[in-house]
Amino acid sequence: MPFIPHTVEDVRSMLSIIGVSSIDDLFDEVPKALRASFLDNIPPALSEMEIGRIMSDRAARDGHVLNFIGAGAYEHHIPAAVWAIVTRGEIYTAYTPYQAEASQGTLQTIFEYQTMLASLTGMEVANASLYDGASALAEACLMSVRANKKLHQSRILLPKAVHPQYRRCTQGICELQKITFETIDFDPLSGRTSWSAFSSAESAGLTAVVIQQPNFFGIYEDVDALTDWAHQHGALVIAVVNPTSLAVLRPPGDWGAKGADIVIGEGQPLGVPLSGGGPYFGFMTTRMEHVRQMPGRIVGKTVDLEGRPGYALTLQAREQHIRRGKATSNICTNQGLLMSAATIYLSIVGAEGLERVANASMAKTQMLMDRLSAVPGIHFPLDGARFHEVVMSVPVPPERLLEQLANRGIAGGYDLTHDYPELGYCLLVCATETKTDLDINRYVAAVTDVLNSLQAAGA
Amino acid sequence: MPFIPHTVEDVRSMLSIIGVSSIDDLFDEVPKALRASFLDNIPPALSEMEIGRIMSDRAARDGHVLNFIGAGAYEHHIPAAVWAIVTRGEIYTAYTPYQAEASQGTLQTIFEYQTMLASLTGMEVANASLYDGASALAEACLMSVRANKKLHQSRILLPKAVHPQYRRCTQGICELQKITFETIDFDPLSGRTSWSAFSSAESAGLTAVVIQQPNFFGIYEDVDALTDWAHQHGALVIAVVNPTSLAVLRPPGDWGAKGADIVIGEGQPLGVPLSGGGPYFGFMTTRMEHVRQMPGRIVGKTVDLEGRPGYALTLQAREQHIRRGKATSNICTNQGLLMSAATIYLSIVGAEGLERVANASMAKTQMLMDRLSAVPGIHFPLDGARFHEVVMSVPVPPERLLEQLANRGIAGGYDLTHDYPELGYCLLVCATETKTDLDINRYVAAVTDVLNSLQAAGA
Amino acid sequence: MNTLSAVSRPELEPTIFDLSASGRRATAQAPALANCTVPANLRRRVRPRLPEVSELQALRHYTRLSRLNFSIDTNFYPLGSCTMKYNPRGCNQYAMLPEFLGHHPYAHASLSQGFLESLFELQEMLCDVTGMKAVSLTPMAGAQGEFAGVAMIRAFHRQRGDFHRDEIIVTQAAHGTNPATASMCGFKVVEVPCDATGDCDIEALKRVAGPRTAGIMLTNPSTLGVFERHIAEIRSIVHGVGGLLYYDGANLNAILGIVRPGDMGFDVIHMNLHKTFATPHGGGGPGSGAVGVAERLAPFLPIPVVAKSAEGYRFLDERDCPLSIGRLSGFMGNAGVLLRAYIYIRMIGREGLRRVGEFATLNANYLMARLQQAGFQVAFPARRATHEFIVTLKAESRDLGVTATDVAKRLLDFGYHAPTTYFPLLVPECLLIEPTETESRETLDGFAVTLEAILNEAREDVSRLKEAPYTLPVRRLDDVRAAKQLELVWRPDP
Amino acid sequence: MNTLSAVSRPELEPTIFDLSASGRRATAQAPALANCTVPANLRRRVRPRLPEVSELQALRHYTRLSRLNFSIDTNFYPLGSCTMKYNPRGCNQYAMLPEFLGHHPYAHASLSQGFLESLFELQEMLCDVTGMKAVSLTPMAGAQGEFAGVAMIRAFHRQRGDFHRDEIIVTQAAHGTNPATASMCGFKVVEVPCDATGDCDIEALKRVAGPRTAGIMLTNPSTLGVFERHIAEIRSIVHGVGGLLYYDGANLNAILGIVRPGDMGFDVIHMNLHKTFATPHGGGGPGSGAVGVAERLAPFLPIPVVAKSAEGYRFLDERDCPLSIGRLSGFMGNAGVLLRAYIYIRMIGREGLRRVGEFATLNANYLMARLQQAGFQVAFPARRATHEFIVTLKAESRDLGVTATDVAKRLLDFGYHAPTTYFPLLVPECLLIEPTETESRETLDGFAVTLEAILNEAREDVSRLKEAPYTLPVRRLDDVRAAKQLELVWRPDP
Ligand SMILES: Cc1ncc(COP(=O)(O)O)c(C=O)c1O
Ligand SMILES: Cc1ncc(COP(=O)(O)O)c(C=O)c1O
Repeated sequence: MPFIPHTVEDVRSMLSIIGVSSIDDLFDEVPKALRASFLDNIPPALSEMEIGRIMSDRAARDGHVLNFIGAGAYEHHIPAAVWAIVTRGEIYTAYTPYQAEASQGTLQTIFEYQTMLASLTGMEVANASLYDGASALAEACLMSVRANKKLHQSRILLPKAVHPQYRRCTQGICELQKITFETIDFDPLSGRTSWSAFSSAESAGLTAVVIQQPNFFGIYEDVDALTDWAHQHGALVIAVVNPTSLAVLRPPGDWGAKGADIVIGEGQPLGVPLSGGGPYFGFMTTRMEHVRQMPGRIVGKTVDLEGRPGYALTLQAREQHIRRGKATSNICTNQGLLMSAATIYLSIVGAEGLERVANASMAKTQMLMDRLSAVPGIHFPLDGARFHEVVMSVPVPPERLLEQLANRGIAGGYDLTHDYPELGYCLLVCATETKTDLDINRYVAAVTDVLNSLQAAGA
Repeated sequence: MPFIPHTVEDVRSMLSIIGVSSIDDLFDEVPKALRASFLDNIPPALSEMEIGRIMSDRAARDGHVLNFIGAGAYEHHIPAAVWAIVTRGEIYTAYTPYQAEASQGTLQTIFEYQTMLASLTGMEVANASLYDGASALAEACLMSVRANKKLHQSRILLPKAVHPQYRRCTQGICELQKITFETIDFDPLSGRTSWSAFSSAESAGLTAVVIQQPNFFGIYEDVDALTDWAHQHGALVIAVVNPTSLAVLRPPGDWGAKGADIVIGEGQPLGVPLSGGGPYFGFMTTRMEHVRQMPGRIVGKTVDLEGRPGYALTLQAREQHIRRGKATSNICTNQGLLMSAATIYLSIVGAEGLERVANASMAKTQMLMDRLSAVPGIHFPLDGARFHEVVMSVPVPPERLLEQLANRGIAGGYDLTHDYPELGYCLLVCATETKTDLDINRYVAAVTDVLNSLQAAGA
Repeated sequence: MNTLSAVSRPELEPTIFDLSASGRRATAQAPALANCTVPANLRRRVRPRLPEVSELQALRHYTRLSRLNFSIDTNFYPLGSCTMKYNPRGCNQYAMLPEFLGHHPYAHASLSQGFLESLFELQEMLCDVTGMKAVSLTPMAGAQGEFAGVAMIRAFHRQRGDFHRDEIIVTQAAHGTNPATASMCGFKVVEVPCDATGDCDIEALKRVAGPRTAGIMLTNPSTLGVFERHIAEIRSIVHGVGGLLYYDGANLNAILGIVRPGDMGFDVIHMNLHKTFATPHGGGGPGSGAVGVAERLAPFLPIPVVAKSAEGYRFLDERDCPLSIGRLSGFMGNAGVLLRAYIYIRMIGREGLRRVGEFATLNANYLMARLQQAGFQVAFPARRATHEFIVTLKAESRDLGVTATDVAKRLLDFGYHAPTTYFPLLVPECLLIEPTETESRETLDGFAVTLEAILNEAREDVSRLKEAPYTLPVRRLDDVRAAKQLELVWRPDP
Repeated sequence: MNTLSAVSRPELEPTIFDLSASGRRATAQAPALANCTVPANLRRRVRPRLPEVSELQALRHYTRLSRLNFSIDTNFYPLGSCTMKYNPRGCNQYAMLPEFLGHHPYAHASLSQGFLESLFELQEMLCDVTGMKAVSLTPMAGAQGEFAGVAMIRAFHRQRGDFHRDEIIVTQAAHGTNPATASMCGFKVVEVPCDATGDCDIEALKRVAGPRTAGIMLTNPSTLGVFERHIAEIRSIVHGVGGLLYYDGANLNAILGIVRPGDMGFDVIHMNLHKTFATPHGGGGPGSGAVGVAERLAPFLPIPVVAKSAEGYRFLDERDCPLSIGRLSGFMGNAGVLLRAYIYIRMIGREGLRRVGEFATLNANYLMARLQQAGFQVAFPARRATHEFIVTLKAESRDLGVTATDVAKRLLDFGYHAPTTYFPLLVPECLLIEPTETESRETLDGFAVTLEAILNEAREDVSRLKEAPYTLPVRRLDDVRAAKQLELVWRPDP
């Protein structure tokens, strides 16, 4: 019996101590009529070897892909030490640190994480993680409504240059609480959120504005102007940021005159593998004044009865297990393991290492652009300054290009035609520090080749 | 500076406490003339990411191979838990348990290992590992000379059916101590060590005989007769065994009337990956009467000053750090990590699991033989009963077949022509429990295909 | 420091910031230098406070920190409602194959067939296990699964033009996430009490159920550690008024292979894959809260969902599922967790699933019997335990002044993680004990003996418990101070 | 058990056999049943005593056991002569890629190019690092490297028809493996003393060197923690009598990038890759004792060696190397260890190698200075420390009755692994301290402060040290009993 340690003799004597004659008797309170449990579609057990072989074959089928997609999930090098540590049983198989005295490892790690994230974003406090970047934006919007109570209706400006899935996810979640979102267009030349659209939005009764920096196109927003405008109109500023970029970009705490109010983002770039979309983690930081409105676990430093320092979950009165229907959020299980990975990642790379990762990624994306510029039919329509991602216009439907690149083992970019039909045939492409000169050449050559053959076929 | 934590300020103040002005001054006792240290062929440092990429590319180049080679190193499934545990820092980065109180983990593991190996081989005591199976045979031969002191010259019978590299390694090592080895031929029909050659060997003044079970061809030797003959002539019996096979085979402790005297083998099948040839580990067990002649670390149970049980290295007077030139062996660093892996492997699979591994491997090899029998030109010349390996005769030079199979991603077997030219064109082939029905079909189809094309080309 | 005293408890570990030294750069991790091309006005001026430590310092620090935790791999961890069972290492190893780790969520479907096939099969298997018609794997924890479920209930009513249902019923024993979720979805929460045997108070339910009822959220077995016997009646009451039944799958482990939520009449459910399907809890997460629905709710499932066609597997998105409640995450939920759950189910197989329910129940009933024999009072002595059960220290609290916290903390001294305390809220001084099926009888015996001894200790000298734990890196921590004098980030000594 | 006392030290862990229960089979590891086809007369009759435990029990047991160890990853580990430095995790990760792990040593060369290329480059790099002409990677630890080296010396003389050289000279400070190896190779061991400054006694050497001298085995820096200044003279004496110089590379870390054994005139050397090149020590191994030789010894190198040609890389075997001393292992030595060493060298690169020597030396000299200031007596106060140095407690032993063992055991209480004690044998009550380059100044300071405090403690009450350690799972163990009442395997209670 895989994983079940009972011997026949154990079962016999346990049943006799309970005072029943079979395991089945233990289910005598379950109405007979309900006991069906056909599990016909579940295959019989495989040994670890057998399922391991299946998974290895499937992994090999998907292959080692040369990846140039970003769009919110970024391939960065992860120091081997990170996952060697977080897969230690004491981290991997513990749970939420309810018993503080038996969980100082997890708790201190969270405390260190809170410190790092607060500093990285230029804010004062952080929580212990949310599910991911997209759902963190939803939580931030809900939080802004609680923090900006003066209003009885809730309106939030949500620029179109914010990650489309973040917008979908946030609208879906917040809509149930009657928050209305207003879309703000971007400037088609620069790719920046349009200042005229933004500043001409109805400003009365605004709860919050969302600013993503760099935005979904990898373009830097004019965060100071946007932040100041929002604050002038009584709105809170919710910043959506890429944590790697904060090694080189002014942190949201420094935006405009007063700084952003709530900062969230996808933590994945900090030591979390792409892994098909998750598990990642969302981070959230804010100012001390809003801490009681923040969702999620928070760890505080305290002392034990001998006066020794220690750590414990705190401000639990915000949370569902105490406040139930009135909690700041329903979140319970979060993304602790990934938060631990990020903490270790940041400890190992440090501020200078993170800066190098950011700069190298920018340089590699620039190199990619420079080389692709020579390919007939390719251009880069948005001219705003950018981080490590770029919108690339192609002469064929992106799907056809991507399919052909996939046949060559290349994940070629994110197809923008569904989310931004107004851009025409465009892809979002990203090169991080993981890409070598040769990788970039291979990409450029493959694109050239595919375009030639598609055009030849079309001609 | 990778891995060196010193800041500029650290260096300055450390030098001043030492009382020198530069690090270079610390080398002022090294004759100037010798200080050259051109390291021109060492490339500049790479980041972990860069070397990681190089290694990943090289690994991918070698590819996921379908392996049918055994010949002393066997592909078995390794439960994931095994290496998840042994790569824990506390095991991976500790050293020989010189400070017993700070090494109870390693020491108790060795004690458990000694118990398991002694029981598996039917002996009374085990050491904490030797380098590998081949060098363990050399150590066993040297040990037999110490244990069988009555003789002033040392002669050992070494059947030809013993692994050829074991024989080479053993002869090379022992020759320096003037041990002579006499080869005993095998019976060309059965593949067993020839009883007539064995029993007609010069029996006077024999130190020991070596018996490998199953032998290099995978064939079972008549261990009882060989053992009894050796004992009748005052020789010790050194058994060379595959530990997996001992789940189903009579252990050396039960061979003949008195059982073998020293048992060694390659521990790799017990949870150690193939890994290009190492690190593996050699095991050695013996009877209590010979324990003081045994090389290598040994752990004993004892008590602390409160009477609590604990474990410590013992019988150290046998070892080089005490006995120096008169030690039982020069071994110091052994193969501890692999010994730990084996202990965990045996704990997880248990006696029944190991039995299943053995039986499934035998069945898979039989299946392979059955299917290959239908391929024209292929036959199996040796008819002795076998474990999970078989000598296969092929109609072309094995090297040419193996090369073609390699092109198809198959490691097709061990070429016997160099070690056993008398066998003609023969390969040694092995299928363990890891091989599926489809794998075996793929092998058979590939062999068929290659033979057809080679013969067509030859015709 | 001139003299030393023996260290009698594990040393405290300094923070990573205490280990930091300005200018230390001891990793092989930084890529080659490149110029910063950020426009001057956007450029960061002061470096963030990140540690400057060597790789060894970081590794050693977090390794040592990890050792301050209790975990399944090191301790019996009978934390009720959390299903802290063995997390097979094979699941981790094969979910972390380099190709899976490197897989971008937006990679072309032709590069994702191995990944998608596994997720598709997991969807199918979860349907079968639960008796539901369709499953979406995207919710990232139980609470998000609840959100998806309640959002689907809402969408279902609205789609039928029924806009008046603004109440969700929960029982008194409900987990906090249930009412919190209902609120997040814009519903009013209506609580119904439980009766003395732990079942739902049917009369009370009848009183509150009505045209405003959007649905009811139930855990069955409930968080009281008993099987809700009136489930058929509840179903007909709620369905009768037009409401839907939501199943909180946190306790699915108890009934795996025994009875299916779909067969009990639930319309929508979530599962905690990190509980029932043994994916690791990671010190607080990640989890997965896959949702399953009956036929009529299938159109509303959150996306992405994996579909299979002649061309292979692919994600369905908003274009395929116009009625979907939409997305709950940026990508595909906790995909790596899903692989682990998939591997786990394949490894235990059909027979194994049933055994989970059986042996989880056996272990709980056995431990309950042992503790009753030892003089402990259980909350529902007339009932069977499910996979968990409740001990109440009401009498001990009254007679000796000992609290559930005291017992919990004292247990830690003996290497046992404490059961869940103070949940469910309606049982005073409770310990919710869930041994899980992967623990041996010997472990349960050791735990029972220890609990008994702690009770004896309390009878002799209750102060011994009040100050526990004694053997951990810290003694009892001051929670009140933590909340009052908020210290949420590290600061250098002034 | 009725009452409990607080556990003040970590619990002892039972043996795996104590956890075993007959008939327990709780793994997903066994392949499908197949018939046993072993002939009846050869078939095993009684199952071996292997544990019958669940996977969780095994995992938990060995996880808990591991926590009873000190290790680099958890503790400062200044074990002299062992170079316990950081083992970069990247080396492990990339050496354990699935393709490398699955690689059979006898796979066709065309399936092995990635593996062989790495080994070939490692050979080349080690030549450069040591100044030797050719390298073989096959020896599996330092001692086996020594064996290979001395066997080559022997083969060299014999090949020239010189059969009379039957002596190997070693210094008094030599590691035990040196004389043990010389004996194993059939040589007589001749010991020469060291002078008061730690160098070899040149006059004594001149007396013993002669026509019977096959060679001399030296460690430089020596195990006394000093650089052998007479190396040029030793070389000319030994070469003068026709002997060869063997370099024991255990201390290579000290001089990496500073001075090369080849340039010092050594003819044959071994390296401990697990020391100098940071592969893990694994609780006792595996290591690697790669050997390097001068031109004239190249034909004798042990096989296999990797060669490069136009067709790619391949192993050379007996057919290619007829004069080789042969094989020392069944396959390719500790191949996986070699990959780790290769990755390590690539990661620190040319500059990094030099820094290893520099900072290992800086750390040792700094710690020596600190301890001298604290009142400790070092063995060679007039000399520079190399990468390690010796503290002698001769005075303390005489005055206070405290031994090196007492101090070592007391250090454990404060979380420091002890230095090497009682080696080298010629310094009384010695502690051989090797901090390595990967430890921070702060760690060295903490260690120095603690050692000083222990010395103070000894002055106040020596019995405190005599009974140390206090805080580990066991108190001081009885070694004598271990050797007298041999209990080498577990037995069930009668
Ligand atoms: C009964 C019950 N419902 C819901 C949840 C919420 O699940 P999660 O923590 O995965 O969000 C829990 C988790 O502890 C629970 O025990
Ligand atoms: C000086 C010296 N020489 C030789 C050796 C032997 O090396 P190994 O343990 O790798 O066999 C050691 C190891 O401790 C050593 O310190």
